[in-house]
Amino acid sequence: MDAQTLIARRVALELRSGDLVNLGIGIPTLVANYVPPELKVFFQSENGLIGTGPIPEQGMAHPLLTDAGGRPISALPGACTFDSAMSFGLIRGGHVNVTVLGGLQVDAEGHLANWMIPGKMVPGMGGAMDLVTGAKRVIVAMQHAAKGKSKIVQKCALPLTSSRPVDLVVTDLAVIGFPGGEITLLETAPGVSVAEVMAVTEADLSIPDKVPEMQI
Amino acid sequence: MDAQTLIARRVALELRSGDLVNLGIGIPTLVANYVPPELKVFFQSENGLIGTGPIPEQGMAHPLLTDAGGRPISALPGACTFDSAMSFGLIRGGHVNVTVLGGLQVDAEGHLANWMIPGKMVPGMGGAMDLVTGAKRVIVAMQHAAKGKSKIVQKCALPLTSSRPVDLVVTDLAVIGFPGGEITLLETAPGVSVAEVMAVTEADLSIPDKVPEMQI
Amino acid sequence: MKPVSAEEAIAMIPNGATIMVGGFMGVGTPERLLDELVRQKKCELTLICNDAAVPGRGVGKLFDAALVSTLTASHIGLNPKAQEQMMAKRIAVDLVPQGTLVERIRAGGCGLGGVLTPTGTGTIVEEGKQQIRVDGKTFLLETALRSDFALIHAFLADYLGNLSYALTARNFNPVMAMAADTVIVTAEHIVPVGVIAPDHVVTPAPLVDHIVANR
Amino acid sequence: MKPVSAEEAIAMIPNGATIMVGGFMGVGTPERLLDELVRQKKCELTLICNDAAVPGRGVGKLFDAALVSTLTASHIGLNPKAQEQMMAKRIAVDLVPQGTLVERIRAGGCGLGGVLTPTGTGTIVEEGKQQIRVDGKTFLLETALRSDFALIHAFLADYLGNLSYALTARNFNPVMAMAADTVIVTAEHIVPVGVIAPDHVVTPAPLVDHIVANR
Repeated sequence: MDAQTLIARRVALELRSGDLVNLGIGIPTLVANYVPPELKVFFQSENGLIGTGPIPEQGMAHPLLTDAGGRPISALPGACTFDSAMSFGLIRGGHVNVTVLGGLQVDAEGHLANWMIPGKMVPGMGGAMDLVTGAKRVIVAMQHAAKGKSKIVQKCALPLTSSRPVDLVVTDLAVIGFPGGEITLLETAPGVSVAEVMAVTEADLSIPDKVPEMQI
Repeated sequence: MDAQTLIARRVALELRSGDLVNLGIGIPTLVANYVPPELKVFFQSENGLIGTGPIPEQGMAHPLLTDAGGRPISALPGACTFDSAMSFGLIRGGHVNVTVLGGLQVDAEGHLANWMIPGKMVPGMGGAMDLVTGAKRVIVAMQHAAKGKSKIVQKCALPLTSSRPVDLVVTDLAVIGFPGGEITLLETAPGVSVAEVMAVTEADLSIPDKVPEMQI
Repeated sequence: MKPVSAEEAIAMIPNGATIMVGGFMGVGTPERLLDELVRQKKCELTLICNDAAVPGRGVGKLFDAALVSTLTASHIGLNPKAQEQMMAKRIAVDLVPQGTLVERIRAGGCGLGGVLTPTGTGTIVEEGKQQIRVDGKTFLLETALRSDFALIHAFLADYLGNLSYALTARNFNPVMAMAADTVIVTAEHIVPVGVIAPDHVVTPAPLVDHIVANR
Repeated sequence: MKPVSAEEAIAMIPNGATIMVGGFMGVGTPERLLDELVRQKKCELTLICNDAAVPGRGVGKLFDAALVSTLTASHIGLNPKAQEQMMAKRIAVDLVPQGTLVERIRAGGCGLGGVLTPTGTGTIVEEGKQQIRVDGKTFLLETALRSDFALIHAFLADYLGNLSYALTARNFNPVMAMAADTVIVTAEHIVPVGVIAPDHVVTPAPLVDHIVANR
C-alpha cells in the first residue's frame, strides 16, 4: 500500500455515520474512497454543496456542478446546494463534524501551518483558516517528512493557519494526537517501529508504554 | 375624504417606479390602495415577501401566505419569499427605498417615537427600529394630534425608535420635512390654513413664505 | 433518519431548557410540538422567538399554559396574556429589534462573536451594551444567541433531514435550525430522499437532529 | 426591466472602479461581462472576488489583460499570472479567509458595521485589526466590504430582476448582489415574470439594476 492510500484509509476510520465532513485538496480528497458505503457520511464541498459524489462518468458532467477546484463532480440523491455565506456558516458555526486537511507543519502544541511559505508560495488561505478554526474536529493528513525534514516540528516556523490546535495527525508513519495538550504518538504504521517514528520526528513526542499499530 | 384616506393618498405620491417599499400597520397599510397601477412599486412584508398583493378573495387564501400581522395576503406574479435574515438584510442594508410608519411623536429634530409608552403599552419594537435606521427614506404617516395633543413635539418624551431622523411626516393637516435639519411646514391639507397648523403643533415649525396646499 | 413521535421528541427537553421556536405570528410554527410541550407540562422555559403570537396559537399556547419564564422576542403586542405576564413580572422579557434578533441568532449559528449594528444606538436598546467605533461610525455590539433546542416547522422534509419552506412560513426557521444544540423538525410533508431538488433545499440535512413523524 | 447590451452595461463602469465579481474558480462567473471589460479596456480596477480563477477563464481574463490594480480574494494559487503580478508588486493583494470574505461582503450588503470572527486570531491575519472581547473570547473585527459594481451570473433571471442560481454556480453571487451600488446581471436564461416560483427566488428583483440581454 502506498503512503497516500495508507493515510487516507486510516483517516477514513475516524468518520462516523451522520458526520458532515469537509475534505481538503490532495491526500484528504482520497479519504472519500475508503469510507464504507454503509456509513452515511455527508461530504461538503465548500463552494456550495453537501452530498458530493464520485467524479461523473464521461459525458455526464455539468459545468455548474464542480468541486472547490472547479472540476466536475456529481451529487448524490439528497444533496443540497447553497451560497458561500451558508457554506461558511456551516464551517464556522461548528456544524462540520470533521475536516481533513493537508499540512506543511504541525507543532507540539497542535498548531497547523498549511497555507503559505513566505517569499515562495503565497496562494492564499482559501477556506483553510475557517475550517481549522470552526470545525468540531480537525484531522491533518500528510506525509510525516518532506525532503528528509520532519513536518512534525517543535514549533511551526511557517505562518499558522489558526491558533486553534488540531485534534489528530495521520501520516505515513504514525498517528499523533494531543491528549491533555501533549503531543503523543498514538499509533505506528504497519511495520514501522516507535524508534523509527521518533528518529524522523522533530517534535518531542510523548510515547505511551504501549503504542499499537494502525488497524486498517 | 376622511383623515386616513387623505394621509394615505398624499404618501402614495412619494413613491416611484422600482421602489422597494415597506408599509407599517395602520394608516401606512392604506397607502398601497392609492398607488396607480402603472407605477411598478415592490411592496415588502417583513415576515418574508416582496410582491404583496391585495387581500385574497374568499376561498383563495393560503395559511402560509400572510402579512406581518398573520393575516392572509396574496402574492403578485414575480413575487419572492425569503427568511427573516434576508428580510432584514434588505431593510438594514439600505435596499428599502421607502418605509412608511405610524408614529406616536415626531420631534423638531426629526426623531420618531412609535413603539412604546412606558408603563402602559410595551408591545415591542418589532421591525420598526430597523426600518427607521436602515431604510433610505422614512416617512411617518399619522394624525397630527391625538386627544387634542400635538404629536409633532419639540422633543420626544417617549422612547425613541431610532437616532436617525425621519425624512417626511404626512398628517391630516400638513406635510412636514426637515430641509437643512430644520423642522419645516412644506404643505397644508386642503382647506387648512398655516395658522391652523401652527395652532395645533407643539414644535417650533419653520414656515416658508409660501406654503402650497397638498395636491392629491 | 427514522422519524420519531412528537412524544419522544419533546420528552428530550428538560424543564428550564432554552428553546427557539420558528414562526411569525404563528405562521410556520411547529404547532404539534407546542401542543406536546403543553401536554408534557415542560416549564420554566427560556423562549426565543420572533413574537408571542396570539392566545391559542403558535407559541401563544405556551403563555396560555404559563410555561415560559424568560422571553426574548421582538414583539408581544398581540398577545394580551404575554403582556399581562410581563407586566406582573411573572416572565422576564427582553425586547429586541427584529433584525437584530434574527442576526443574533444567525451569529450564534454561524460562529460569529456578535453583531455590529446601528439599530438601537441612541435609544433605550443601547443600555448596558458595548459600543464599537468602526470608520467613524458607532455600532452596538449585540451578542450571539444559541439555544438547547430549536423547534422548526418546514414545508417539506426528506428522510435525510433536508428541509424546504413555503411562502411566509420560512421566516426564523432556517436561522434557528443553525443555532441550537438539538434541532427537532415537523413538516407538512415528509418525502423520500431526492424529492427536494438540491437547489431548493434551504436547511441542509446535517443540521437536523430529529424529524417528527406525521400521523 | 428592459435588458441592456453587455456593451452598454460595461460602459457604465469607469476606470478605477471597485467591482465584485461572482464565481468560484470561474464557475458562476459572468463571462460575457468580463470579456466586455477586457474589450473596453477598463483598467486600474479594484477587484473583490473569491479567487483569481485560472488564465483565460472567469476573472483570470482580467489578469491576462493586466486590468487589476488591487485584489481582495481568498485564494489565487491556481492563477500563475495573478501570482506573478502580485510578486512583482504590480497588483496589491489582500488575502482574506474565505468565510471572512463572504461575511464581510454580507455585512456590507446588510448594513452591519463589520464581522466579529475567531478566524485569523493568533495568525498574521490579525495584524492591524481591532480585537474585541465578548464573554471572555477574543474576536477579530473584520470590516464590511462594498463596491461600486457587482457583476453577477444567475441561472434564471426574470424581467423584473428576480434571480435563481444553479448548483455550485451560486457561491458568492447572492451576497455580492446585496453589497454594490449598481448590480449588473447575466443569466443562462431570461424568463417571463412568474416563471421562477416565489420560494425559488434567491436574489429579489429590487436588488438588481441591469439585466444583460442574451444574444
